[in-house]
Amino acid sequence: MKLVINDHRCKGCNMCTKVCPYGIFQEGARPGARGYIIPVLDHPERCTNCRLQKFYGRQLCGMCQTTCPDQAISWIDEQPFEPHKVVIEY
Amino acid sequence: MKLVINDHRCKGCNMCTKVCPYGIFQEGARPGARGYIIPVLDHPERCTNCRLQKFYGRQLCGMCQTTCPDQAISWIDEQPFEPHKVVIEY
Amino acid sequence: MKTEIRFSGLGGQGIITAAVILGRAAALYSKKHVVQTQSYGPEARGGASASAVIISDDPVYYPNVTNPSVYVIMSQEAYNKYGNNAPEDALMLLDPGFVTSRPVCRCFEVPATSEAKSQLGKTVFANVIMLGALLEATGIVTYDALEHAVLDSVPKGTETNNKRALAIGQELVRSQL
Amino acid sequence: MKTEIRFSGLGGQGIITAAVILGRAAALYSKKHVVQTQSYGPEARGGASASAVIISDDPVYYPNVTNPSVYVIMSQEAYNKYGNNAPEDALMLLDPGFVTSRPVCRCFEVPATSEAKSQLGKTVFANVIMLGALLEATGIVTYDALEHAVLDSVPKGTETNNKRALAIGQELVRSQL
Amino acid sequence: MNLEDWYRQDRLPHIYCAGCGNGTVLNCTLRAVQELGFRQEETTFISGIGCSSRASGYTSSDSLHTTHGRALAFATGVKLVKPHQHVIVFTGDGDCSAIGGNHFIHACRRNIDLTVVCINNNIYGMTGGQGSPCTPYGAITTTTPYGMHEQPFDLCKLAEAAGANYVARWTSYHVKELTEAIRSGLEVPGLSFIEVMTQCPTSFGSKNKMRLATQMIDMFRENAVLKVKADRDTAAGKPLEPGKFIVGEFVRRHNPPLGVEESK
Amino acid sequence: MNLEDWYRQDRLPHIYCAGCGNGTVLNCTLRAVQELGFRQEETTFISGIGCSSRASGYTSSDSLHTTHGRALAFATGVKLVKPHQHVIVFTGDGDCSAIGGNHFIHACRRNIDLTVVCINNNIYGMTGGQGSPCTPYGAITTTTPYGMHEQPFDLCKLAEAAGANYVARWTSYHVKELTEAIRSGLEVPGLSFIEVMTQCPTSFGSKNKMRLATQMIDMFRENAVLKVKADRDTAAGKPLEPGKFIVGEFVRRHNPPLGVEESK
Amino acid sequence: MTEKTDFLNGNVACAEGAIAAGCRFFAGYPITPSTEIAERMAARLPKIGGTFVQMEDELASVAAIIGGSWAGARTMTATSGPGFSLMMENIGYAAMTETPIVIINVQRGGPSTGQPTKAAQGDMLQCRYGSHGDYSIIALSPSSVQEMFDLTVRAFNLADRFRTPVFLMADETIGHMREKVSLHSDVEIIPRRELKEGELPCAPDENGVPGFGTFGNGHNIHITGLTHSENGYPSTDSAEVHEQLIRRQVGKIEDFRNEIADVDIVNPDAEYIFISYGAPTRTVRQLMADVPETYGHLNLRIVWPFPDESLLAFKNAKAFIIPEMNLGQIAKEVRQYTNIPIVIVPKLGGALHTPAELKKAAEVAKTVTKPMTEVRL
Amino acid sequence: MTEKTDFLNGNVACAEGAIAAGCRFFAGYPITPSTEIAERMAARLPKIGGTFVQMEDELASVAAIIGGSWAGARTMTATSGPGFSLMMENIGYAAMTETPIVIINVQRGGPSTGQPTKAAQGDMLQCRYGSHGDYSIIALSPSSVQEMFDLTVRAFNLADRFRTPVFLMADETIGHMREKVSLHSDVEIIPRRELKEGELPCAPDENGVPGFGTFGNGHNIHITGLTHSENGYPSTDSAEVHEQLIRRQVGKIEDFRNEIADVDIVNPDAEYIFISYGAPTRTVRQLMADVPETYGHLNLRIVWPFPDESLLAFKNAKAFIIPEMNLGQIAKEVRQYTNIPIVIVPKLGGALHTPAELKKAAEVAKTVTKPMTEVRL
Ligand SMILES: Cc1ncc(C[n+]2csc(CCOP(=O)(O)OP(=O)(O)O)c2C)c(N)n1
Ligand SMILES: Cc1ncc(C[n+]2csc(CCOP(=O)(O)OP(=O)(O)O)c2C)c(N)n1
Ligand code: SF4
Ligand code: SF4
Ligand code: SF4
Ligand code: SF4
Ligand code: SF4
Ligand code: SF4
Ligand SMILES: [Mg+2]
Ligand SMILES: [Mg+2]
Repeated sequence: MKLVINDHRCKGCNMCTKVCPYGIFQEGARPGARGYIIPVLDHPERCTNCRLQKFYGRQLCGMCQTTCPDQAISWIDEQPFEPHKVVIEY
Repeated sequence: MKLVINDHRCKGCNMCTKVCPYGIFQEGARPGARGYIIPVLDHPERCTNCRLQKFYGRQLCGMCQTTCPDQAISWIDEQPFEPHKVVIEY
Repeated sequence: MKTEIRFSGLGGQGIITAAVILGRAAALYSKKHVVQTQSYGPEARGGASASAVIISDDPVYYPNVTNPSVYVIMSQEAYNKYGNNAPEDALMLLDPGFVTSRPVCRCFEVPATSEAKSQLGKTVFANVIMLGALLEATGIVTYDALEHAVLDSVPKGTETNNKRALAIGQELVRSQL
Repeated sequence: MKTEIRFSGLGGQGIITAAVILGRAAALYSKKHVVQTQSYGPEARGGASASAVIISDDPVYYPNVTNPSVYVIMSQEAYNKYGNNAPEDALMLLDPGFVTSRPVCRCFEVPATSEAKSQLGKTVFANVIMLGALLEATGIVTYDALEHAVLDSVPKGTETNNKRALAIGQELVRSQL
Repeated sequence: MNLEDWYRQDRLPHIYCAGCGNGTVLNCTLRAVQELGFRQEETTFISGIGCSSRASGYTSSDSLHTTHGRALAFATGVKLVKPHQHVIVFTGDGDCSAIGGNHFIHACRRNIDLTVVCINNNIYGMTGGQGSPCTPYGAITTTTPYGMHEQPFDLCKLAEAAGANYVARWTSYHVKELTEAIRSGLEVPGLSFIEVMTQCPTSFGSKNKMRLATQMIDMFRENAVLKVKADRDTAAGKPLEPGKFIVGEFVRRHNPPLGVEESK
Repeated sequence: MNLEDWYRQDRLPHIYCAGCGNGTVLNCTLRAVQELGFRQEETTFISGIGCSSRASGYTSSDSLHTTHGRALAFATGVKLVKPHQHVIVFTGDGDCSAIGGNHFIHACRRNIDLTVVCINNNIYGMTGGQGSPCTPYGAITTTTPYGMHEQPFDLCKLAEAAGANYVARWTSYHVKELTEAIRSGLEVPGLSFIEVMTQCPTSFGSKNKMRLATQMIDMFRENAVLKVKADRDTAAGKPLEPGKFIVGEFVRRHNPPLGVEESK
Repeated sequence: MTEKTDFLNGNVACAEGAIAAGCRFFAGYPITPSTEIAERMAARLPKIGGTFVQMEDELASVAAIIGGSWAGARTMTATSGPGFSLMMENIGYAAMTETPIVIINVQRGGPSTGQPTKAAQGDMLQCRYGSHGDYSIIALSPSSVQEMFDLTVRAFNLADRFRTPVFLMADETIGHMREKVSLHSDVEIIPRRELKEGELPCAPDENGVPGFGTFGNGHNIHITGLTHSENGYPSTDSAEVHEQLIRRQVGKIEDFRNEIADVDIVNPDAEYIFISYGAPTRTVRQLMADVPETYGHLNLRIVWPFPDESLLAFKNAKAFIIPEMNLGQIAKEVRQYTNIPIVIVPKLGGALHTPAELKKAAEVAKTVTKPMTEVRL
Repeated sequence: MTEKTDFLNGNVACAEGAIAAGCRFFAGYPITPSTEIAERMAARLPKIGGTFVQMEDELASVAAIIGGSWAGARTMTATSGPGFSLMMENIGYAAMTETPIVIINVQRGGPSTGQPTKAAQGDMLQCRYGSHGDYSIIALSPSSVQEMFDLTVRAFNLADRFRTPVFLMADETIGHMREKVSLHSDVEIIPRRELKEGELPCAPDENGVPGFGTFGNGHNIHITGLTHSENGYPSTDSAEVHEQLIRRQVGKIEDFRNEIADVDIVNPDAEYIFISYGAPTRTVRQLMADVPETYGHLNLRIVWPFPDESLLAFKNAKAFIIPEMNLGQIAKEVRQYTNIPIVIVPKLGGALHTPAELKKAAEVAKTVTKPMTEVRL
């Protein structure tokens, strides 16, 4: 599972940076598509949900998602192997 | 002082018969001017107010008057000698 | 043929009920055209009560009573308001226990309240006694129609007394005919 | 002579304030006829913001802007909505920090927000920088009139910075003339 | 000023039914006003619509008989413009707590310096006896022919929760205590709410086996439990018996009021 | 049904300002509904007018966005006609307790089986930041430029005094507890009132030195005192410090409800 | 056809009509002279699986019946002047959300608390224009106890057919008088059309009326009083969406005004024509019975939308004489459609016009030339 | 004369006008697009010895200003459509008790919540007829920021002179736009006439207006919304008392309609005459400036009571063209007084009519013959 922020929804309120027990959300610096400054993710693989959701078959923490006022946080399935794929662009 | 019931106001509710500590008001039997059955007074001179109001210069009981929903109870000055006048009609 | 009847008295005497029963008798059991109306007034809570019934062979459009030919009066106040102006050719039934004046028109004294109390034990039957009297005095509906309407309208268990009340009323008038 | 000026951008950039200040400068300190209007919308709380000022020698009756000849644009969204259709003979001032598109008409790039931040320490002065730029580019009111209006409108203690902001704006345009 | 001068004598007798308790509450209110020595031109009575609300038409001073439920909002305007004025509001259980419930809780919240005399007869008297928000569970009215199946308000609890500075309940039987409570209400700055359980023999009593006003008074006497006693009982774990209700002074506090001269 | 199916995805993103707590409350509510396994066609969201009341437009099931303050009256009609329906009402502090105060106390009195989520941001957000009946004493708003000088309501106390079966208060910081409370509210028959202290950075925070939503969340975290702790303190004679407020479950009782299937 | 006759007052007949029409939810707040309707519903509904609720005020009453309507019931409330005034905001909401509801107004003397126990027709324009913004409604006017029953049934059918609030604008006279009435139990029911699968909740059909998405039927619809597009979502910024929505909502009623019409036309060849509705109709009829063949009569059972084409039936009309228990409210509407002189015959205070007064008005009518002339009785 | 010019929006100018007129009590409830009036009053009144109170709703707001008026202050509230609808009952009460109050309605798109931030004129008939029963009121309509100030002052004077609720029927356009405005501080004040010793509180003077018995001045008066006799006491059973009371209350305004009138008549000899009020007046004026001498123009600063005689100024009129931001509400009133064809030019959705659209309407006007013709833009 992979934690993602939908940058068409996120309004940069930084509420997620407050509530994640692992400090995975960090205040961002650059405006996204709609002009809001979107947080950046710091080692999201530490997230309980990312690690264990599949394993336990249910959501395990979700504080960020429940708190996010803009319904911008979710988890997507990681493509098999995708994380390992290295794309070299010239 | 003399206790009187204004029979243009009294609607015969008999509340006064409930509240007078001396039982001075008694349920009446005959309709008055407006068709309501008006209480009759039994020895009103027992009334604290009748006896002592003048003496103390203020109202002393007044339960009946305060209770009477129709503002029908009051005290009037007795005409001097009037109670003693005997009119003989032929 | 069109007859206008005015009922009046005090709240609690069953004035409106009497008018409704008569209206019902005429409308449902005599195939007449009937309109019953009554006056309301917040200014007189539990005070005066009045109602009117128009009974006609033709449709009754204009519902207001203009010159009643029959009056049923159960209080002096009501007499002062309505009975005083009754024309000479009218008919009046009044309860002499409450009304002391007497009209210029034909008049039956129907001591409905005291008779109700003495013969039936309760003054609530006074209005039905009045209806019995009215029936006898006017024949405006049939006895059956009126009885039907009375029985439609009164609480269960009081049927016998109400029928007796009708009879008492009839008798009170019959004796004066 | 009648000039229509449209200000647009995001909520919080001081778009409306800028328009009001310009309107004030023209109405009170330049004896022009002025109408300032703005769009409201519950659908976009804290979102888009737009305002228009009509400055004329004659009374302005019809208050809606029909074809503005001057545009001040401070967000890409606003550019898409208003700037895109600016005619060739219009004049546009835009903040290149927010707007990436460029119009067909004459255009000054006024990096008001970044200059406000870098030179005055706070982005809140961006709108007054834009006003300075507008003044330089159009001369629609006198400097004195605009300064008066700015000083009328800003919080006590910020006068110096606001005057500097005006000057910065003027300079940003002057350097492009 | 004499007590009788506080009545609009040219309007008496009033329109109330025989035995209606409204007249008694009127007496107690005017007695309190008279005892405090208010001047007529300093005193304003305001009411909504209902039998109880007709009371303002029988008091001799400026009076405003308003729309149903809104008396407290009108009174707020009067008081805020003329903070000197003693403003007394007559209202009924329907007027105060059905249609007027919002103004009621807001007047309490603002703690505006008004004295509210709420005549609670558990019914809409004026319209002929429909259920009110204070009609007891199970009681018969013309709109609850099978018995009221909603819970009634405890108006004093509401007034307290909403913020009133003075809250008391008495009945039309407790004329002395009631007069005293209205007096206290007039003296305490901020909103004073005095609920009076009152008999409506015509619309409530007649449907609930108390045709006579005197029966209703007996009922009040029997069912009213003094607050001190009720508190003792509660402490002892004894709950209030069904049908009984508590009378007495519930709240007397000094939260900041609105509309008093100083606060202007 | 998945959680995301409870959102009207074609209406997102919503109109709320950046950092507005309304979105968080929406999350908690839909999570509670989803956890209980309600079916969409059995569930109805109803709201009044205000930013908070826009929430009903983002829930995917039948929803009624009504007039300002009246949501509970509309909901009463829906529930009485279809007692099977789970009816959830979104409302704001203004909607619920200013213009809607009467419907609020009456819904509590009737104890009608609705779940009310009241988003209390201490302000009228939608109209741009005027004072509400819940604006704290002294706070600056556009209609209290010199500081609010009326007392605020304690909505939970009002709900309790008026008769609600379930009453709780949490904040938009307490998302787990809030979700749990809404769940309980949906489970308890009768009226459930859940007050959520929520940040409105735009209209309240900006005027009261909390421009950032995160500052407001910090404030909630610091000032919210758990009921158990507050009760302990009270018992020990320690009053609540100024600025603090109590969170937790205040009432859970089983008075007869209205509008549940059995009572029909 | 099962039929029961009874001798009832108009208010009770109205309640019986509602029940016959399938009304199973009534929310109300007592007020003279309409209270008997609520009282009858309180007694009857629980026995037949319906629900009666007494609300905290009239605002809540309308709100509750709108909610009840979306939950699928035929719903109704009843009130009089002061309560009617309080309903105005939510009436506008019902119009904007196209919610079928029936509201009975038994009119009494206004303005304000006025004359609580006297008849009047002073709320006719309020009924049409009392809420803010442009909208349209349907209003009926009964002139007999039987019509209190029949027109109440009709009101429900019109409400469902046109998805609109429908008003029965009665008055104290008709509400309180008793007459014989047939209580048909198998009245015609024209139910609302349920939203079809795939149909947008606010998109019109060929009559301009959208399908009704009853709550609980899985439509997942959002209903709002804000300007909304055909999918039901708020869309408050677009002038086009607003104009189109309001034009459609007004048009769905106004364009059908002569279909909706329900009038009696008597003596269409006459020169002096009475136009009346409600209680004054009775006096006009009395006069027509007393002096037959003299006057024409247009009786309106539906007042709003005004059936303008019915005026054309009177080819020889020299004047329209309009007795109303108000200062001439419907006369203003008649004026919109004709240049023929209008004689207004207002009567206030609660008493009906008498036949003699109408005769006098007819005499005045013979002399008028101005567009509008008032007869002072 | 002290004078201060400022560059303000219409709402703020309105608040300043109220203060200049001596208004010292404002009770209100926020609603877009009128809120700035309340906000300005909240900031200003406490500084000058006045009182601002935010009430729990709009019903309470009107109630409070009526109470405040009886306590002797000039009082005002401000609202928009939905709030206006909620005020209807107490507006009727103010009419019936002849209480001078000023109500500002900054109109937005209706019905219901509709378009909260868009301009409209949809509440004009509601303003006249929105409460139950027959009554009359005065309504003004500003078309500039200066008029928001000036007409607010005027509203207070009319309210006191006629003892009636007076409405300033503005709209979002005028309320929110900014223009230069002169804030005269010494405006003319026409105060209410205090009840004289011995005068009955509800007995009319020669103008039909009773003296005002300010509370606290020892008049000992009783004020009620029930039908009342000249001594102020309820008298709800008498048809005569009611008819006389209502006729007088309506007459004291309607009989003075052409005295109250406040209009601009431009090009009275023209054949095609625009009639307008509020925001559309601006477009008409723009058109008249663009093509001078072409059309006539009747601008109404006071809409109710309708100044019918001003129509007579246009001797050559072939058609009246009436652009309104509603479906033709005032056009209906114009129709009452003329047989000259009327062209209705409705526009909904918040945008103003453009000069081009009005020109188009004027072209249509040249072809019309029917009493009423609508131009669809
Ligand atoms: C808006 C409005 N709705 C309804 C009424 C009818 N109405 C008059 S008095 C009343 C109830 C009064 O009850 P309460 O306040 O308890 O007074 P009571 O007559 O019992 O003393 C009602 C519903 C009204 N006058 N106005
Ligand atoms: C009858 C009426 N009055 C006023 C308004 C304007 N109005 C809309 S929302 C609102 C306040 C909302 O406050 P709250 O319920 O606290 O919601 P928030 O926006 O703070 O979430 C007001 C006054 C309205 N829509 N209708
Ligand atoms: S909480 Fe949501 S909206 Fe806020 S910054 Fe984080 S992802 Fe963005
Ligand atoms: S689910 Fe929990 S651990 Fe994972 S990112 Fe969100 S808050 Fe952090
Ligand atoms: S209490 Fe008054 S009204 Fe009642 S019976 Fe006694 S005197 Fe008469
Ligand atoms: S004053 Fe007291 S003692 Fe005298 S009659 Fe009245 S109740 Fe009895
Ligand atoms: S109906 Fe009841 S409250 Fe009204 S006057 Fe009669 S007894 Fe009193
Ligand atoms: S104004 Fe306040 S409540 Fe409304 S959306 Fe913005 S932050 Fe939220
Ligand atoms: Mg009561
Ligand atoms: Mg809020």
